[in-house]
Amino acid sequence: MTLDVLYFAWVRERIGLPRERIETDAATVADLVEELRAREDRYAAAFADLAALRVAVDQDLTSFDAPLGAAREVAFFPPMTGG
Amino acid sequence: MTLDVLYFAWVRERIGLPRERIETDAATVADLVEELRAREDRYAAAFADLAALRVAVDQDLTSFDAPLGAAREVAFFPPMTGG
Amino acid sequence: MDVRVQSDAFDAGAELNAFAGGRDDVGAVVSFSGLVRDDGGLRHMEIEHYPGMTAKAIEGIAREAMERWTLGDVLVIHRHGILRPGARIMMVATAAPHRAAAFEAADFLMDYLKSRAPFWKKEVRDDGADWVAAKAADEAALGRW
Amino acid sequence: MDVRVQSDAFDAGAELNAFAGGRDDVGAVVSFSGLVRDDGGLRHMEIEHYPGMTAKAIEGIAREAMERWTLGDVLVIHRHGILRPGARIMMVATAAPHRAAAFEAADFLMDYLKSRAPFWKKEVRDDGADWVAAKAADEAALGRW
Repeated sequence: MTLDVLYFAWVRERIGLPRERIETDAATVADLVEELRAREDRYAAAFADLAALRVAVDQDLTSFDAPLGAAREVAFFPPMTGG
Repeated sequence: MTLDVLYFAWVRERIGLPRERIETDAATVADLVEELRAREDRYAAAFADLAALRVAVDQDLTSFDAPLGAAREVAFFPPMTGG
Repeated sequence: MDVRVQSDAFDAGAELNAFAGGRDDVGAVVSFSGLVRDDGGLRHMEIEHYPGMTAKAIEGIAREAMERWTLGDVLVIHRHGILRPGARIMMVATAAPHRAAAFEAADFLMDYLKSRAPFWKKEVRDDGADWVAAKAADEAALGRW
Repeated sequence: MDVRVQSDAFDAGAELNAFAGGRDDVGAVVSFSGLVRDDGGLRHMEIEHYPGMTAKAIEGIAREAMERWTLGDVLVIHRHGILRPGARIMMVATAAPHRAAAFEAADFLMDYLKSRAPFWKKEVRDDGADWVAAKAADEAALGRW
């Protein structure tokens, strides 16, 4: 399937781009992370510690074991610091 | 001694005046209340239930067993309802 | 610290802007406004106070808040006299480096103002007038602090 | 319910007056403002957000507050972009018949906005820039509700 993958804050800076469109057969967020990690060092560095990351699928916060199903957009970012 | 005695809210309405100057030898607030109660029915009515009243001596909240000492002003009123 | 007791109306928005304006050492400002609420048939509210004691009592409460929490500033404005439904009775504002202090201090100020500042509210309705009774919960709330 | 996410500055005082104005069914209005605090050497703050998700996430949080407490209204304004020390980052306001609900709902909104709305703060200092780290206490605060 085709996914828009978005990166924010230091995840965006570490990977070096804010979004990209990818083709993937990943079944879960964790599978997608494995694919991304395998690509290049900068991805491996960004995804080194999942405890320091949060993920949203189709703009809803979820967990790394969530299924991707028919997702269109997955976003990775550090814990939020609004307010 | 000479005391200014002030009444607020329904205590003022029940007694029928906002303040008066009195001569008293009362040693404590409770003694003063006894003197006032003995004056007239409207005072007895206003001071019928001390649990429903609060007292300030020289503009500081205190208790009914507080000594009057060299007090100049005693105020009686219901529990406050500001804010 | 700014404490005002007055019969005149005030502009809460302008007060909020002035209170927090022009300083960069606070990260959090909390304001509370108390308004005259009409739950049916209220003509107006009359607020009586004890002129000699009111400002002094509020200043004592505000000083206590400044001692308990790290605050940049405290503002209290409380009206007395006749107030129509929808009118602003009072406001408090707290400014602090951090959010929790601003919230807690504002909550503390309100608990103490309600039960320890010498104001009494009378509701004047079409069918009569009644002094607002203090709630046991308001007195009990002081135990939180 | 009014939720706005914007880069433009806003007038918190005018918002507070408009929010509470012209209604007589609320007795309590609480506002919180978050400001850029300079604890030394801060040039500015950059706030990044997730445009597609931000308003939706905040609306979800505001709706939850409206369900949990008896509220007349909720306002949330949150800026993104570059903000100088002293600038207002965001505000929430809650209006309720009663005081406790207005305070609790504002506190709840802030706890959830801080940890569940997709904003990230970067502090740009004379000697470099750092993303603000989330605090364990902020996440833990959600357990209060």
